[in-house]
Amino acid sequence: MATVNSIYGLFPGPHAAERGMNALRAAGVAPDKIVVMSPEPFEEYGFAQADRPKWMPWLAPLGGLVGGVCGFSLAWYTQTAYSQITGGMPIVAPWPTAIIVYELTMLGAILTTVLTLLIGSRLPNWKPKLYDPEVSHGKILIGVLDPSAAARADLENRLRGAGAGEVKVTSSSAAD
Amino acid sequence: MAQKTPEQISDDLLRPLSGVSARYLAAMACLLAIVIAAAFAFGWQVYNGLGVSGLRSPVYWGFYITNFVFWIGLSHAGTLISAILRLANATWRRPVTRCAEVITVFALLIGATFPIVHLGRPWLAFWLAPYPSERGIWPNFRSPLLWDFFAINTYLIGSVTFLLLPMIPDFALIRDRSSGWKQKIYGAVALGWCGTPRQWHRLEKAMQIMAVAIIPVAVSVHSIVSWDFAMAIVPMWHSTIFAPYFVAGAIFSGIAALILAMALLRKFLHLEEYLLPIHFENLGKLLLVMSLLWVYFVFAERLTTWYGNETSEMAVFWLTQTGSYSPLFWTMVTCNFLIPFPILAIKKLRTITGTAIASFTIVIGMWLERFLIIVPSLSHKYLPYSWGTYRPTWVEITITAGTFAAMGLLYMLFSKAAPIISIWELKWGRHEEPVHDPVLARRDEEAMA
Amino acid sequence: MERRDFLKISALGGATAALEGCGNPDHQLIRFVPEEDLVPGLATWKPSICTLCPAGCGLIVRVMQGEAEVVRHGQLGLLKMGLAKKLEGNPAHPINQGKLCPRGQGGLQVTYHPDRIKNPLQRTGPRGSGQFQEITWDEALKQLVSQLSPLQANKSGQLAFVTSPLHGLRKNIVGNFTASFKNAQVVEFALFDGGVIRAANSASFGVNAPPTVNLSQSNYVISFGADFLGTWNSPVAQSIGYGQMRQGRPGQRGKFVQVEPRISQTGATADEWIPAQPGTEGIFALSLAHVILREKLRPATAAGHAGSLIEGWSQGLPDYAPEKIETQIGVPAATIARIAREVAGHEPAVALIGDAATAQTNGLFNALAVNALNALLGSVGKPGGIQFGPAWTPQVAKSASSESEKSVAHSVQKLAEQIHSAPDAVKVLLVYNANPVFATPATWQVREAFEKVPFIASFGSFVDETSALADLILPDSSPLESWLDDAPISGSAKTVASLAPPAMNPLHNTRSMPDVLLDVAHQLGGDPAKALPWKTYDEALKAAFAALYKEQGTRSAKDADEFWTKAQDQGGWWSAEEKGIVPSGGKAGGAPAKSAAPEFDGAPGEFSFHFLPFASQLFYDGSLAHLPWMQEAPDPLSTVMWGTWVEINTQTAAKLGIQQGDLLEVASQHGKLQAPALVTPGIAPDVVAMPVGQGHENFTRYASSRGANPISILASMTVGNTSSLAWAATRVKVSPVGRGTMVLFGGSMSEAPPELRHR
Amino acid sequence: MAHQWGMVIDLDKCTGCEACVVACHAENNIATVGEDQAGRGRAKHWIRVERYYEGEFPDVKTKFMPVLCQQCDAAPCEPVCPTFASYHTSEGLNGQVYNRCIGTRYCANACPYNVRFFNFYNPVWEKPLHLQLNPDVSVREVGVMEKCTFCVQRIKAGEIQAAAEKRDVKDGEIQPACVQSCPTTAMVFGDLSDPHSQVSRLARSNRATKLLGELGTLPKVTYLQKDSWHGAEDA
Repeated sequence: MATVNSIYGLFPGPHAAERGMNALRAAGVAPDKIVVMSPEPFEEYGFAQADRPKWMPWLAPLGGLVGGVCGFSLAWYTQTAYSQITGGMPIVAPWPTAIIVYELTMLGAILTTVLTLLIGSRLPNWKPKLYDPEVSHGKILIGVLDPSAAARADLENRLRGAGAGEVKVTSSSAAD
Repeated sequence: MAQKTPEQISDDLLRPLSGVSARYLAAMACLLAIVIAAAFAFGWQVYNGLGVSGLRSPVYWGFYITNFVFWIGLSHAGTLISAILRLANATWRRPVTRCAEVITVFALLIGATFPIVHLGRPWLAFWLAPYPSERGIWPNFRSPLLWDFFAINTYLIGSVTFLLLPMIPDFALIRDRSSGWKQKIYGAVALGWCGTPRQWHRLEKAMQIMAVAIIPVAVSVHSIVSWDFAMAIVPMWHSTIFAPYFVAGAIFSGIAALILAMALLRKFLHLEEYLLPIHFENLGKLLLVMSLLWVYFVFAERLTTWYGNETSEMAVFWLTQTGSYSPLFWTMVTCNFLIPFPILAIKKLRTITGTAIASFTIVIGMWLERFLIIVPSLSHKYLPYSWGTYRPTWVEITITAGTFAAMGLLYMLFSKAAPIISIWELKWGRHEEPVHDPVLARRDEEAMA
Repeated sequence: MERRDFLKISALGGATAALEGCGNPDHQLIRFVPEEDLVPGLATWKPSICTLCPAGCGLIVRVMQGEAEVVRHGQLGLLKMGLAKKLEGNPAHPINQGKLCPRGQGGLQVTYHPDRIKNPLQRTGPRGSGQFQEITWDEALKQLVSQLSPLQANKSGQLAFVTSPLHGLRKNIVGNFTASFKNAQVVEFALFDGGVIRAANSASFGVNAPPTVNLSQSNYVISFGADFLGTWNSPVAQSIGYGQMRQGRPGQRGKFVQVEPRISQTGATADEWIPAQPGTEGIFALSLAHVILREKLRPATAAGHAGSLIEGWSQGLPDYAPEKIETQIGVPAATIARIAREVAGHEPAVALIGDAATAQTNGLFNALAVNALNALLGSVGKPGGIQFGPAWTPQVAKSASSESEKSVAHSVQKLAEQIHSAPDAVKVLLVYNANPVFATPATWQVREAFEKVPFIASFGSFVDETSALADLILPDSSPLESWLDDAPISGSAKTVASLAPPAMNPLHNTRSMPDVLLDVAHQLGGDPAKALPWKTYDEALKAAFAALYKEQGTRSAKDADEFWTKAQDQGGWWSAEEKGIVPSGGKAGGAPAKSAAPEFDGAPGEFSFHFLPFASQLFYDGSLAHLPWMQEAPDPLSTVMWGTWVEINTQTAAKLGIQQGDLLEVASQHGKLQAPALVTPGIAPDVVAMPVGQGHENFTRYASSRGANPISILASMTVGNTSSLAWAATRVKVSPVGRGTMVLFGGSMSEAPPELRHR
Repeated sequence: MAHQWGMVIDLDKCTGCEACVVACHAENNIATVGEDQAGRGRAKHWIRVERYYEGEFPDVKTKFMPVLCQQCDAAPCEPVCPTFASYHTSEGLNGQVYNRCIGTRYCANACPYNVRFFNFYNPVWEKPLHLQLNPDVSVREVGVMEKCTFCVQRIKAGEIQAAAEKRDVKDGEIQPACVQSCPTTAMVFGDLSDPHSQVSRLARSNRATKLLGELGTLPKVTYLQKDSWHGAEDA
């Protein structure tokens, strides 16, 4: 499955994982090379703190704004495109238009959120470079992407030392 | 209860997905039969014309619109409740949210069919959609029905995503724990979820934003449903109280439906260790509040009408208080307040069975409420000469029964397709603080050795 | 349901079934060459005459080209032809001045009725079974001739011609035809025949005709039971005047008082409703006269001859002092006195009487009393009062027609008695436009009598109770398909001779009755042929109008031909000026009428209710019950559709525990019927009322076995010494027998029902 | 300026004779529905004569009131229609375009006068009754609303005639079927935009009221209330 060189350990629990992370950091592995995968979020632990999306909440209103504008132009256009008097109301009736605008605003916000989520978290991505089904059996994966050949043994020891149940090594050649 | 390991949790919650019992199939068969009957009834109606219904002048809306309002109302179970609980960060919500969101999506789907079912020419329903057509006619944005069109679609899209997003990690879980075609399917819908912090963070953030966005949508949806009536100068329809009244009623019936669903799931999927009395207890309290709110609204509505003594409104008022519709009215009050209130108010009675019973009566009561809002007003509209009374026919009754069967059917199917309780959220909920944590520590020691 | 249907359903495309989908057999039919040239989509208006009631309103018919399925020389096909689309009043016509009543509007459906008889029919099954087979006109006429020719020889009247009251030239034709057989009899029959009023008027004023009432000038109208805005006399003409009386004259609005035990459609519009006891109308009228005389508002002599007919008139009618008779009438003396002062104080005032008031055993006395009151009020022969228009009597073959006049003495009742007494009293019975089997009490045994008649030929357009007994049916063309003429005897102070050519060609293989008679007479030869020298009816009409031209129309046209064509164009001829007949003294002599108390059939104890049948606004006497428009139009007061009902007073109903819609059994000494209850405040507590018209056992798909027929249970009593049925003189008992079904269009009886009140 | 068609109904003249009802059926191809359907409240009478009894015997007052589409200027039926099947014409009529109607029946609910009728089934004219159908008026299929049109076909015909003769429509020249038939001329039809037309003059009467006028629907039908007898005074 894996298509990159990597070495990673599968830890039975968050504490071990924490130690593993610390071990890797101590080994001076660059943070962007460290991979973490967990069966559930571990907000409370340091190892799961990587890249939080501060900007996400700001995109939703933006999308909302776009939606709202679309809503208004749709309402405005349709009402003027087929201008029929009903019940003595104005052709572009403000209150009903407001309702349409409102709904489309919310729709815009919702869709934007979904998009940002998918794009931001690189989904869909049916062939991940590195993954191990063990994660779904409660293990926490902590590893390093293409480590230098020299460092491998050292990293392996450190991971085991930190309490990794098992340590696996993948190489681009070992593509399945 | 003994602390379950994450593995046990996964096993328990994924068990329903594998294999079907004879009892399950039997139930499916019954429900399916009813749904088919309903489909036939609708076909019969389309073939012959709306005359096969009990509708008449001046009662041009009856069971169908009642069902529409009822199901849309029910759909507020989920999204709204789970969204509120999410924002309130009530940890006990975790096993509850998904049941609720599922109700929302299905109830909404069912409810949204009725504006089409009740049409005189349903095959032209698409004329509601705004698009440049060969007819050169755009829909009329002043019509509340068009507001419905937009609101319901927004709400549907919103609540479907609201349900699906948190399911992705669980799909990944199933993917990794299965093989063959099952693995392929769940692999596809899991979108290649790996569970990296990046993904977790974004998922949580997204869910927070959705929660914030979905609440006003839900409120607007049922407000607009209420405005279908309040926009018309019909006695006891043309009222400003309608929007909040309907929204409150919607949440009321929504929670009831949720409790009912949970009680059933707990029994049939053996989730006794996940859906705990505390959940019913808490939801019961919520239900109690809503019940009181409902009575408050009804009283406010009735009082102002009675005091105002506007002749055309009084006709409808007395029709429901003492007239031909009074039996239904007082049944409604009994179902929505007289029975639930003591059950929910007295702690001893606020048990799983208790809340389930209360919820059951409330679901009935709320259906009656929708009916009593729609029909009496139409049947006694202004000029007494044109008054008339409405009786449903087998067609309407069958179709109504069909919707309830459809709800059960969809729910049963869902329970086979995905864990009805969000596994990852549940596990996450069970995390203790990392500091001074003997259990985890010991587990780690063992791992070290 | 069948599998085929199910497939149709599952293929929802079938749901968009249009009115006439494809696969319509029309498209396989051959097309005939049009007989007339019409511009498609262009409407032409042709004059015609309404024949549905005696009023004789003028019509204009909107004719447009359409495509009809017709049979031409035995071949079914499509024909582009002029079709009548709409009936409206003829604006030029003096009677209805462009207006029309609902029945007149509905007359259109007579022509297009799906159950019309399309060919001559010969009876195959037993009598009344309604089993007939279609035959050709030649065969049909041959049969009739073969039945009639033996009668020419012998001298005893063995031909009877039962017909609705006829006006204009049809009267002559039928009269002459019948008269050409020795002692044959024409029996004019109609349930609401107005015979009593004619008798009274001829006694009081020397005019044997119903009055012409021009209300437009009236300031005070008091009506004793006359439904003059709905069905009585000439309703459209009277309605036009009524509108004027009410709001036509700025600052001047006449008052209208209705005296009747049950609020009729007319009574519903009255300013004051006075529920007097049934049969006391005459006494009431004389009581008014008493007050007027007592208070010297008018001199007794003002009443002239009409007054002298009333016993005690010259003495000021002492026996009729309100105080003496208030209990008998059931109206407070004070009210009577007030009405008397009002009516005397507002000239011109008019008193009308009709319907139930003249259908009591003392109906003639009531009518005479009201005549006297009118005379006292000085409103006879005056606009705003009662007038007598000079009716047109066609001047062709006068002798024979007077001969027929003479023979129009008998009533259906007498005819039935004759037949029962002497089986071969009538060998051949001809029926035209009358349904006595339906519209006579069972006690008259008309059906049984007719069943004894060896040969019956009917000119009916539909199989009804009477023509079902016929051996031969010679279907009459519908009025719109026939040459029409009419001589209305009331409704206008002008002389009116209505005339109309056919508005459209016959849809079916039918012939107009007069044409058939002329043909038969011709084939018979001898007296009939002499009496009816014309080939076709329009020929006869032309002759009649030529005579009329000589007599009257010289100013309106340069010669008879122009007169004839102009008359056709405008729908007839009418005199330019109104010259009403000046009432002569009337027949002198004769003992003055004593106060006659009404007699009722059935002991008050057991039969505790007066039974009041009334003419239906939509079905008239039942002859229009077969028109879907009439069936579905809500009755003005009860709002009942497609059915019948029994009106009963609210408090009475409460006492008897009767709810709206309960099925009631109404039983007289002579029969019983069942109908749902309509609980209303607008009827006296001791009266139950029921509309005439429903309860046909055999009258097309729309009217058959629907509701009940009140006439059937009536006692066989006649009014005074006239031959008219006293149809309001029966008492009945009423008992609830479960729930009935009654289709009401109106949701609520009251505009302010209790629901609407603050409680 | 465009005509504004309106009607005045004098309740003091109306005798409830139903002539208008039948005339309307004949003119506008309104199908009869039969006893069963009528019993289910599906009878279609574009104009109906409402009848009310007040009081108890013997002091009973009865009232007739013809009710047809009031052709409101602020019509509640119009804005609620999602497909513009119900809209306002330039001549102030509440147009009903049968082809656009999808049968939500919302307009009928919104109408306070209950003068909109729904085709629960396809209409049926048993042959040859169909030969009477007025070619100027379309028949309505199952599933669509229908209502009084003020006999728009007659209005158009009158306007075309007048245009052909290069003149304005004369007052009283155009008459809906109901107005035409009314024996007591309780109903008057005409152009409200012309202050001198008979209908305008009558609409200014002191007996003039609007049906449910308090709802602000601005009906174009004016009712002249029943008058009372003044004779007693001037006697």
